[in-house]
Amino acid sequence: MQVNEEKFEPTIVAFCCNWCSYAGADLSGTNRLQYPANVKIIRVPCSCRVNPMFILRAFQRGADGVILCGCHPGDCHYTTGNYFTRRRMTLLFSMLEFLGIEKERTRLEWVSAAEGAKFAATMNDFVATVTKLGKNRRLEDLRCKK
Amino acid sequence: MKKIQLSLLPKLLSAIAAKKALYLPVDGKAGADYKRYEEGDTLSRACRTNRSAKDFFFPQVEDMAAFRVEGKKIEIIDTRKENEDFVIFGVRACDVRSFDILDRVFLADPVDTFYENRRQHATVVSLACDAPEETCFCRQFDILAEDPAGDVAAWIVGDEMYFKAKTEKGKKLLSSLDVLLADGDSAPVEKEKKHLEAIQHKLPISEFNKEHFKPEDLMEHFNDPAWAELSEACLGCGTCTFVCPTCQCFDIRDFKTNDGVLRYRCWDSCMYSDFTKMAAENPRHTQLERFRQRFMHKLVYYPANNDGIYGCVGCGRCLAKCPISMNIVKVVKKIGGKKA
Amino acid sequence: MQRIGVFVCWCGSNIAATVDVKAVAEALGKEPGVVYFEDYQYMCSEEGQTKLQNAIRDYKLTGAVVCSCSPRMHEATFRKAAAKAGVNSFMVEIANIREQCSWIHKNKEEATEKAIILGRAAIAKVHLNAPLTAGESPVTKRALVIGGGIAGIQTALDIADAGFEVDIVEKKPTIGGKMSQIDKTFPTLDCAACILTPKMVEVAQNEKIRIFSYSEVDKVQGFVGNFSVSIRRKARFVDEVKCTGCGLCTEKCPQKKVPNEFNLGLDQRRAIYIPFAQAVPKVATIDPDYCTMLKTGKCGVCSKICTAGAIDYKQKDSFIEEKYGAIVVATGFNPIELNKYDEFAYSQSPDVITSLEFERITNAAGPTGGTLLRPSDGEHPKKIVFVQCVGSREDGSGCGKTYCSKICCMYTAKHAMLTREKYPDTEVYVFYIDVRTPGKSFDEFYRRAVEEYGVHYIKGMVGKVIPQGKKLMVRASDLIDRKQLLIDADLVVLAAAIEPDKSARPLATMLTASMDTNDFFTEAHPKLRPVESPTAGIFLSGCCQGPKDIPETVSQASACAAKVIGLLCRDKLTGNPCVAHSDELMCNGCSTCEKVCPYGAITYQDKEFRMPDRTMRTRRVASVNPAVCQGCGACTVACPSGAMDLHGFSNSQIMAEVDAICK
Amino acid sequence: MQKMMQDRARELLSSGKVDRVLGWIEGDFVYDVTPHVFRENDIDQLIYHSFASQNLSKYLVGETKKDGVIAVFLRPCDSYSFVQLLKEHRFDREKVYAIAIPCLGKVDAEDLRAMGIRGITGVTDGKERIILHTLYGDVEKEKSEVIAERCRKCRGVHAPYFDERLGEELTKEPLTDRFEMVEKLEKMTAEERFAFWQDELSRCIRCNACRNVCPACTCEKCVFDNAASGIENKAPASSFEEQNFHIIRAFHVAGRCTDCGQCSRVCPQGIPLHLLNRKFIKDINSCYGEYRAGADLEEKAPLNRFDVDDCEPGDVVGKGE
Repeated sequence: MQVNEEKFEPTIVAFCCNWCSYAGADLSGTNRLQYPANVKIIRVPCSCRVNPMFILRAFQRGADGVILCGCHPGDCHYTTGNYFTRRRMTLLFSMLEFLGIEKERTRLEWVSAAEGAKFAATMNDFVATVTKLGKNRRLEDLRCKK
Repeated sequence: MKKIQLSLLPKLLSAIAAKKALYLPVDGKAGADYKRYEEGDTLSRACRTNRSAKDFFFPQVEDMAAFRVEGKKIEIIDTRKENEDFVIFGVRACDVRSFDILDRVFLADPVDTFYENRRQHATVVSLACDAPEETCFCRQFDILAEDPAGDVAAWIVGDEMYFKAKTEKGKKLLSSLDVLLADGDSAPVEKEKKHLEAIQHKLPISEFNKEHFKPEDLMEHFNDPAWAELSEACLGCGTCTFVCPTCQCFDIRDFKTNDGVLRYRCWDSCMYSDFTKMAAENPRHTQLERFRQRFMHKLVYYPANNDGIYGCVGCGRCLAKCPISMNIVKVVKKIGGKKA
Repeated sequence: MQRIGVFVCWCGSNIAATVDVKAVAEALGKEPGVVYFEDYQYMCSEEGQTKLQNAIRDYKLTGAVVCSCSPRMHEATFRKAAAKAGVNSFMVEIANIREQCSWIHKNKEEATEKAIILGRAAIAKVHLNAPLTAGESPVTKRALVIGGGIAGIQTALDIADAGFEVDIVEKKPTIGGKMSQIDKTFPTLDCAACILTPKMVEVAQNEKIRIFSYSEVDKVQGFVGNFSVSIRRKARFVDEVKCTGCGLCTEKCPQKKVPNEFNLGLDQRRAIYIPFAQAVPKVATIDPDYCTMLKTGKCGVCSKICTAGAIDYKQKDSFIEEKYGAIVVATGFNPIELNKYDEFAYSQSPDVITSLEFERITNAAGPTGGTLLRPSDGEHPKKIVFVQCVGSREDGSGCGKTYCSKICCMYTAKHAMLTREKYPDTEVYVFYIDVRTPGKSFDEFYRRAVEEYGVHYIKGMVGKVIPQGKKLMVRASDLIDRKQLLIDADLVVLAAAIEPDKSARPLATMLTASMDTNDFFTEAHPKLRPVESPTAGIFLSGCCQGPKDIPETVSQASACAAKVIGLLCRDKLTGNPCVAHSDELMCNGCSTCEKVCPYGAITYQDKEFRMPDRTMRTRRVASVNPAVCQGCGACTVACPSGAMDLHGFSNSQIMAEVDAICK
Repeated sequence: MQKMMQDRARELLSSGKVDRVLGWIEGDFVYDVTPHVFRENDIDQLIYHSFASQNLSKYLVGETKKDGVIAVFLRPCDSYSFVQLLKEHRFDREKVYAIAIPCLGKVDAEDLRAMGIRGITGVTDGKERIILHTLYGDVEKEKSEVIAERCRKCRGVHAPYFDERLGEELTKEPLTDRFEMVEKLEKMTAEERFAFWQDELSRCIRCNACRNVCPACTCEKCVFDNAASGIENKAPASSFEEQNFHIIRAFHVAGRCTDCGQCSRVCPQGIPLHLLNRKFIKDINSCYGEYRAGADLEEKAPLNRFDVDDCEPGDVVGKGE
């Protein structure tokens, strides 16, 4: 068999809450901790701002994995936001899985402002997982690439 | 008249499919639906498919053009694909009539070239109805379920299937299948027609006062207080319009792709509150107005503009599918019934 | 259509070394709506900001994208600059191409490509941005200090000195905190009481300061400048106004067997008590857990002897509602519980004590009158082993803390030194992992302990303490001499790790202030805003934010006061305009959003609407109080109709970013 | 029962206690039932039998905007929708007189047609058995054979917020475990599940019947009809749009869905949409404790509350396989 395929480079969208995870991402930058360029971060005030719509939208537009990062439970800048996030995403991810979408494509992680290393490690792991999984075929919208 | 043993029908279907794209109703999980023929598919004997056959000429979604934006440049891309020739096999009389009704809309000036293109590529093989549902009422619109129109009409009589070409296209199709078809006598078909007609007469929906939907009565019907009662339970969904073989409203929409815009059209429903947004909003504010529009269109406006031909073919899909069982028969009885 | 300018910062070589800034600028210049692009060495410099401002004027920009460091760094800088040039602050977006691009990628091509995508996302967002104006709210010119230790005292005094009213809420019957329990302070060895009590008196006498001792914060509502707090004044069964603090009751009370918490249970007090002689307020308190009168209704001795008639057995908890502009958290610390440290035999032998207990034993006002005596038999210990880092600097798998408690090295040196000074015949061993002495005169202090006072410092951990008769057999390893040691000690002193007070966690929830995993309050910025909580209007003083010694606590307390004064000086506060808002035409009035709002910012009202069919209809719709809303966005997702959206982070803006990234 | 309902309705109307009565009316066929607002003149036409399938509670949203009081008949399942709507302030309780009625389980004509029972002209209901009168003679069936999927899990218990009860409460044991199919799907591989749903959802024609009939879907304007929402969409223009519509719809009613099953009943394409809702219900029950939407007027919905030690998505996702 001919090995002509270029290495698959997944598109990863990371939603990060402004107070913890975005700061954590900044810290991993400050500490020069590497993670793949596939990850593009969108800053939201709180993880609870992330509407399931956004996650589906990302998949529609060609994302291969979507990760949502927020403050650790109990540490939410807005006190309770991430608790709601946790319930919402538990249900959403479970539903996506129920529809046959690979469960590895979605992830919820708690990353504090101090966890630059965890942020980088999480992203490295997530990118590796999604890369192994290959292109998102089940939730993409073919019209987007026209 | 041509015929073939039913046992050889698969062969015939394969032969058609070898030359052209072939579509036929096939029984599925939730009733019959048209699908592209694959080896092994068998023709459904159901008298009604879930979706009507209008999809072949007026699909629910159809790309019209695309715009590619690169930097500050915009390029227009023709997304039209010339359609391949195709055959629809086993269309019932009601659906065949719906093509005429759609033609009068889409082929009138200005011609809808997307529709025209599909029409030109299609050969319609119709099939006489041997087991109508109690909700069927095509006869009320002078449609002969026992003798359907189309390019080729077909009958199943005993273990044989008979074909009669009704147009040039039809003749061409039959002659291309000559090897498989035997010559048939028209007598069994005529006898079958009589039999099928008798069944039609037994159908329950018969008192149908459609004659009263005359153009001159337009205002009277429009202002009929009964619309309020008829529409009170309407949920405003689009089921009736989407399963209807003659509903032809569409919306043209732009989809933002990753590098521009894809312009497509899709079915719309006059039952929707966001239908036809004139000057930002739907001029028909209430469900009553929207409900009335749909039936006035089918029963009054359309015939007024189309030589008295009604915009309903009596297929009965709306009777079976409406979530609240409101339908054109109830409307005709209530609105038209008064005149009688 | 917006007219957008794109500015790509090199950040010296921080960005430019791994991102081809010119290529980024050019690529983004091609995006629809972008009318100007530029790259520059330091966009945040005066010159860089001028470039932004000039471009706004010259090219009539309506929005700008700055590709630079994190928005957490300079978003405010660029927004302010843009505002000065006449473009609304919120029309500026930052593409973070330093922390989230150039610093984490090595491949220039890859990093450049990512920078372009991040830039595109920011441009896509700006296209949908709308100018936002912040609302204004008044400031209540009063501060609340929670905690009356040295941190709270200092902060309160400084705020009061600036002319603002301050209330201190202290859960104990007296202010003073941990410092009041300490004997001497390092590195100067001056007496803690001598420097603390005058401050306590000062607080008591300051007209601007009210002390709510034996009280707790019960409920906090509102937001920066406008907090309204309910304070629970626990029933002390003594009228604070009437009580003269004569102390007669505390001597006559027949219930003598109450562990004295001020002396850490090393001796006993009465059921009615004044924690210590210099307590402020000097008012007696009845301990309801021990008072015979309160428990059985039979006694009433204190009431009989109190000439002031201050005793009130029927007193109940009362509540005070007060408004504040700022809240200072100064909840302090506690040594950790050592029950789980069986290897040190803390719960087995009374002669294994904590350092704080050691402080009380050596304190002149303590249970032993300041003479160093063993708790078990009251004899002079001849051999004392100090163990450092008990529960500190652990790997996280055990019951201890991962952090360094910071003060133990110094106070252990102090204890060792003082012991050797007062009792030269006592042998003193100190086991340590490292000795950490950064701080003015700290290392000198430690060296004196070793060099002048002959304290035996041994690098190594104590493995086990075994009580054996009157002795405590201390098994330890000496890591430098690489040998096992067995010391027959008379007293073992454990430098227990310190942790935030347990009351801090529920308080943090009430204040909506964030905490780290160790329950220390987090700062708004660890370096640049160390005395503020990320929650506006909440300030941090002392050990609630992290372990600190007294000098550091006091300086932080004053810094905190300066921040509070800065806030209280203002007559009006400009709010954050990135708040939720409800599209009333879409709103169902279903009350879902209200249920997820942590601030109670959403209310409902019935409003008349003109419907499309020209009829009027009364509908229940949500409305958001922009002064209360903090902009988390929980409501926007809870709302099924999409009526609720967030300014600055709208659904369409976020989806535009998603689109741009996934292109 | 029908007679009782007619009599009581007539009484309420003539006493002036109510101005209108919301019930069901029959059309050309026995299964051709439409919700209808009755007044004194047509109350004789009120019917109640195995084909009276529509959930009436949603109509209260519109009906209470009119003047006067309306009486409504609530079957057990409707009573939960009723409470859920009330909880969300979607109708004016003052203008409603709620009458709880028992239900023996409903039968769908489409199901019967699929069983080969055609030309139905009448029905005689019994508790255990049902007789269907057809053009081709009577067909007698065990109720459990023909009862609609949505009725199989019914316990016959009303949510206790009605004004009066007519007839006796008919509590019963559910015929099936309602999560059986959900569990079956969960046990499949992701590929199989994907294939299953592709097959189902690809039939969707986005007629919005499921949404418009849903008593939880009462938004002033649905996000899918609202251009400003960014996800407005009118057609299943791609497989993503089909999935998106149904996921978002199910999510929006998660914790609010009373499992009345109307969505699957009305789907002209026979898509088992209730499975999506039941998946959410199952997850909610197992993660956050048993919760029944519409059972209680005060209890906070599972997505509007939380526990600090809630499970993480990883504790749930992927556990089915």
